[in-house]
Amino acid sequence: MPRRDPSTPEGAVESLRLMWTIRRFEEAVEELFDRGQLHGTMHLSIGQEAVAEGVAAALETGDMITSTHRGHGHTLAHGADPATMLAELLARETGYCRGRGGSMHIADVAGGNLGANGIVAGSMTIAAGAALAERMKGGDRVTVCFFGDGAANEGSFHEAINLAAIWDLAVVFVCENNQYGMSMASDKGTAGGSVAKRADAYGIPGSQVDGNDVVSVFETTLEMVRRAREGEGPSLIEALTYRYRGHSKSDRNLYRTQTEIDDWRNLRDPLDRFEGSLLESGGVETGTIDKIRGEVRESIRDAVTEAFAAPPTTVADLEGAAYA
Amino acid sequence: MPRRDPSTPEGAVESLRLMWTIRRFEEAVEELFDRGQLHGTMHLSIGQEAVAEGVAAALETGDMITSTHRGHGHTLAHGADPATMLAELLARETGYCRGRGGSMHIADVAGGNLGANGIVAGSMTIAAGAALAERMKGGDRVTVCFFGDGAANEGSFHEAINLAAIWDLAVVFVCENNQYGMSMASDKGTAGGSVAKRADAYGIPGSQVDGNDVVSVFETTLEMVRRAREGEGPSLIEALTYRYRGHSKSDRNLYRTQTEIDDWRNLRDPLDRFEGSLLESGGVETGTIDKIRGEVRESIRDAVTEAFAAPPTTVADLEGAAYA
Amino acid sequence: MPETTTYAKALNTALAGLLAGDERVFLMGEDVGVYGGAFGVSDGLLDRFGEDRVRDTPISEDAIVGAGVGAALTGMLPIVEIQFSDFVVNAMDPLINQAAKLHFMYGGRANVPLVIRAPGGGGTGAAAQHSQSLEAWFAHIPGLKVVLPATVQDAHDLLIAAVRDPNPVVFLEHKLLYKTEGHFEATDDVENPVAKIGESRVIRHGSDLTIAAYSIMTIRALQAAEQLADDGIDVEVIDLRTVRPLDIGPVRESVMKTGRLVVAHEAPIPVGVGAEVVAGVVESNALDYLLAPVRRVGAMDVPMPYAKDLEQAVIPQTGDIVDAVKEVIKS
Amino acid sequence: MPETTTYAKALNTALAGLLAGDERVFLMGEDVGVYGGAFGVSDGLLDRFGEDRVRDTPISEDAIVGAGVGAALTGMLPIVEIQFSDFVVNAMDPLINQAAKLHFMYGGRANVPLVIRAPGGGGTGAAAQHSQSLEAWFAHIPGLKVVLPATVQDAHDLLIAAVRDPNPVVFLEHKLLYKTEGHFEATDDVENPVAKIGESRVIRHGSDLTIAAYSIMTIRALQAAEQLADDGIDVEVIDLRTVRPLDIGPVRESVMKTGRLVVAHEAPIPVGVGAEVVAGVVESNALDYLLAPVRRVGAMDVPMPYAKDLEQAVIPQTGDIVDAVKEVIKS
Ligand SMILES: Cc1ncc(C[n+]2csc(CCOP(=O)(O)OP(=O)(O)O)c2C)c(N)n1
Ligand SMILES: Cc1ncc(C[n+]2csc(CCOP(=O)(O)OP(=O)(O)O)c2C)c(N)n1
Ligand SMILES: [Mg+2]
Ligand SMILES: [Mg+2]
Repeated sequence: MPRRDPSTPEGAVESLRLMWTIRRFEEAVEELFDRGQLHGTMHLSIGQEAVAEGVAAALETGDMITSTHRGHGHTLAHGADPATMLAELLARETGYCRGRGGSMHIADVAGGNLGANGIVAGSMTIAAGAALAERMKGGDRVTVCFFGDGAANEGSFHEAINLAAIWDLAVVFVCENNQYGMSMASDKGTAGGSVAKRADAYGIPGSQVDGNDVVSVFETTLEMVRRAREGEGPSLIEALTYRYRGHSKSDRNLYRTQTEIDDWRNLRDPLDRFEGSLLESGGVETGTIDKIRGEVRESIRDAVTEAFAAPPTTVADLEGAAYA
Repeated sequence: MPRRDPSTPEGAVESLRLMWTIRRFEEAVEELFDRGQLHGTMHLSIGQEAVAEGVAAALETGDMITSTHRGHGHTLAHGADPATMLAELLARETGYCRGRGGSMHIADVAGGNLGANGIVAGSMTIAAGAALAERMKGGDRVTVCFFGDGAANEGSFHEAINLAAIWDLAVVFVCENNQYGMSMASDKGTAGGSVAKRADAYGIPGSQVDGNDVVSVFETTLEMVRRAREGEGPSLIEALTYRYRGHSKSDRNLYRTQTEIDDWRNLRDPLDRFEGSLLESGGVETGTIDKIRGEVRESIRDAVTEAFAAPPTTVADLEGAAYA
Repeated sequence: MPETTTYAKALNTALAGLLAGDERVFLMGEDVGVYGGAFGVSDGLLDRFGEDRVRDTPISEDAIVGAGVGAALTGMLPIVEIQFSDFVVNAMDPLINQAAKLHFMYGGRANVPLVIRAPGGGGTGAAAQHSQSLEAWFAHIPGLKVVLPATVQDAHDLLIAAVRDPNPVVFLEHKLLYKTEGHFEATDDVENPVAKIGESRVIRHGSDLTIAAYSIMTIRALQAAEQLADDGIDVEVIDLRTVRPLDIGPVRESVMKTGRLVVAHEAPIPVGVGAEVVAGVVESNALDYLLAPVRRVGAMDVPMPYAKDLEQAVIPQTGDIVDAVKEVIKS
Repeated sequence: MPETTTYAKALNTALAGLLAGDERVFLMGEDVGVYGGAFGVSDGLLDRFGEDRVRDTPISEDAIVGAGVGAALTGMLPIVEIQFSDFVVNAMDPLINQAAKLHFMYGGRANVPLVIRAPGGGGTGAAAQHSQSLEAWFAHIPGLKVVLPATVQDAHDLLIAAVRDPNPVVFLEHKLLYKTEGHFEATDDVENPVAKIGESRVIRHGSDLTIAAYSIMTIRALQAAEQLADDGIDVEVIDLRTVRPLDIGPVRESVMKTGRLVVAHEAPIPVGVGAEVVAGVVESNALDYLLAPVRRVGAMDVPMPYAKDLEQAVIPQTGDIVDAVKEVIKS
């Protein structure tokens, strides 16, 4: 049984809440960054919420994920606490990594989140290993490996998928194709023109889905997760979506047009579309949506407050901390 | 115009001579090793002669190759001098690498052989770079990149082919599928069951050919080389063949049966088959074949003698030799 | 030409000069084109030299460096940018097993005139996978040269020298230096480098103690020297500039004068370049002149943390050099 | 149990014990199954423990090590074999950017109890890409432990300790040691290792000079010590055994007794472990006891050549240690 089913009214409410949580969380992070209250760098997933939620909704508690540098959405959808995440970003002792990891390394291994990763494609082989361990332990937990379109050209992509395929490991590889790897257009850098099609090379199913439609992401993932759980092996999903913000804060957006950004935002926004279809189908009412929006706004505001109130990291026990 | 055309009587004689040269060269190396006159390790290509020759015959002078740890055949077919190769193996100053490289590193960069490589898949990105350089220099030389079936599971395979494909580089990637990567059966380690099929992932042509049929290797290569030379981009050829000898001298052949080895040797040997078809078609006479065999035997014997007579390497100028 | 510029612009000028002056030179890497490189070093070069010679690549470090090796082997002078030096780990085969070894392995009959440029170091809050200083690795490998300019002028001059060198050169730029300003004179002659790879340089004379450093730690060492001067401690500072080959002579000579040595780098201490400098001194007669145990200043022995205060604690700062010097002077 | 066995068999026994004693342990690598490993270390284990736990992999070093990281992170105790340590270059991301950093990066809330076993070193005529000694790299990285056993007993005992360690351990075996015979006692208790990672050991007492070494150079150092004894030179030999963490204490103490130091390893000298040992000594008061400049013995600064005589010239031999000792004694 999946965690929630966005194609049902009850599930839709939960999924919508999570998607708004991601959006508001990212906006909060952006604001904190702009105000100089966050340091380092940051990679926002605004516009990509339907991928994170569509995939995570299809998992069961205990299932594992590996994530990327652009991992806030995956992490939240997988069940992370926004305040604990913000505590990490604000370098608090109470953060997921005690302020040592930051945005690119948020993890909760005990909770099945094996971690965001600052290395493009760096978590793909780790996902295969987690699935191998699960198999050896006789468990049926599935591992979802998120990666970007740019990551599909790293050698690790190839080695990880080949390994998972020959051993029929329970991994669902989810490519979040947001059209660009930094400034490189996906179709310029990726020979063959499709990440999903690369699945054929490994004899595993590959599907391209509309990554801005949470229900279709969910449905495809659900089936791929079922296969994996039943021992039918890995699969590859390519979810087409778009990143509204720059790659990171240093991005001047010279490689794309404002029109392109506006078109995605105005015509294909995953939240707009999901709300639109819910209203249209009558599954959810305007009031409910407004309520969710309001609650999320508040909960993120609270999370920020909570994170700020948490104790800062201390250098006291740094020495020797490289070792268990 | 290719170097020689094994489908014509004149070309066939040349190709047959080269194939015998490879076979006899390898046998000589094996004997030297068994007698303790060669040290290190060695990877023999006995049984795979049709791939080396079928490919090299389709090249023009000036075209480049990169090779593998099992590279004697490629090197000879590309025009190397057996005596100079043997001098390398016998650690003579006159060897291709002055005795510093040995079997796994024979190269002749000026002559278009960019080198054997001890790293599985290690030359695949180098081949892409050579083709890129050629393009930038405005030349039309083609680069052939030999690699093994085992190499197809290295990340470099993926990155190199993707790069060559997006940039339409003039590389022909030739997978010599001899059924095993050391003890790992190709179909066990290679998801999807076919290296050639992986070409689709990159939107380039992939073909599987009978690697023990020199003419069919030649014909496919010729077309792929033409494409590459005319700017139509890279391609992937998978030539199915078989390694008679162990992977290297430490191999106890525990991962395959003697019957399997015998079947390949007795029923599909590339030299037997080529000679058989030449005799059948009447293109070449028994006498000619006998003559070639005799001449090759003698020429390899001479090469061994010449190599033994060459001056040994000296340690004199080692210091500082890491730098140009 | 302005009389001062930034480290990043000096590199940009050097790149432009090299691209303009030699058709064999090209720049290749992730986002080096329209993006101008993650740190803006190649800003504007795409417009001037076109997509072929300022070449955006997919995210494929192994292929980028490997292609650089192939191109260098066949007559080009590629400059490959790795976006953060941490990602060179994805290209260690072409760099270590190929580039560094081919000249030797092929009996001296081929060269690999490849330059790998990569930003290293911490201080930007980018955490453990984006902040490393890996020069010790490269400096360990015969066949490579390893350059770490500290000044604006050196960034320019040594990059030209690196491209002109017939060997593979790893050229490590420090992220925090990109925006530093300094005296700058450009050269039009990119064929005859004014700087030489493998020359360390005394950049401050002093009599009480020798500090050897490179990259950003050279700057911090100079700052420490100023502070120490106020306390009456007269420090000599040597900028190593290249860590392979390492020009140890000036360090030995300096120690023979001062009798005391501190080596400073941002990388962790164990088996770092600091160890090499120390060993290079005490395996010579300079040992006899040492009046006190040497000290190495380097990162705390942990991966780079994200939190700013932790990061500052891990990265050796000017104050850490000051402290180390005082300890050595005292002992 | 026999009283002597070979280094390879001792490793095999340790592996068998670990596999038998703990379900979480598994071995994975290229040709570790029916082939028994390129050097026969896993001979017979497939038959005993099956394909799942003695797991042949495709030629995908990045994935093998990365999968090891993922499995270790989620509760297994993987032992990954890399066929030659030179190929670890293909797996540097999972090893360096992941395994070594995760525990710290995740705030101490996860462990990566992964062991990477790999044969290193030269002397087999396998040339530049199959003969390297790369321990200096790993020893530079916080988060890793690095073990290089010299003896048959240590090979066994330290492998068990490595698998029991909650951190990633790089375990480097020397190819030429595999067939060496030595005293051996197996243990059935694979949960309580008798050896400790991070302990160097005085293996020969002497008063004139200290040699610190590890792996095969420990054996050569002992041989050198015997030869030197004939010349009346009484050498103390320390086997470092682990180069990260490096147990420098015994070396300092020894130098304070002998006043002279030679460090020997097979890797090239620049920025090698030898530099670390030297620095570790002279940044302590042991400096005051040094009667002569130290000497490092290491490979000639070139890639490994193929030709036997060249290879022998490049690899430091017993005679090179003898010469170095005599020079230090003279000076
Ligand atoms: C191995 C590696 N190479 C390069 C980078 C720098 N980098 C970080 S994110 C990124 C783009 C990634 O593109 P994609 O995989 O499509 O993910 P997206 O950012 O679009 O979510 C790059 C080049 C990195 N972090 N790791
Ligand atoms: C990166 C790397 N991994 C492993 C090896 C060890 N090794 C050498 S050849 C070989 C098998 C290669 O198989 P394949 O590519 O099919 O070539 P073949 O030997 O069959 O010609 C292996 C595992 C290596 N040399 N390099
Ligand atoms: Mg993307
Ligand atoms: Mg093969």
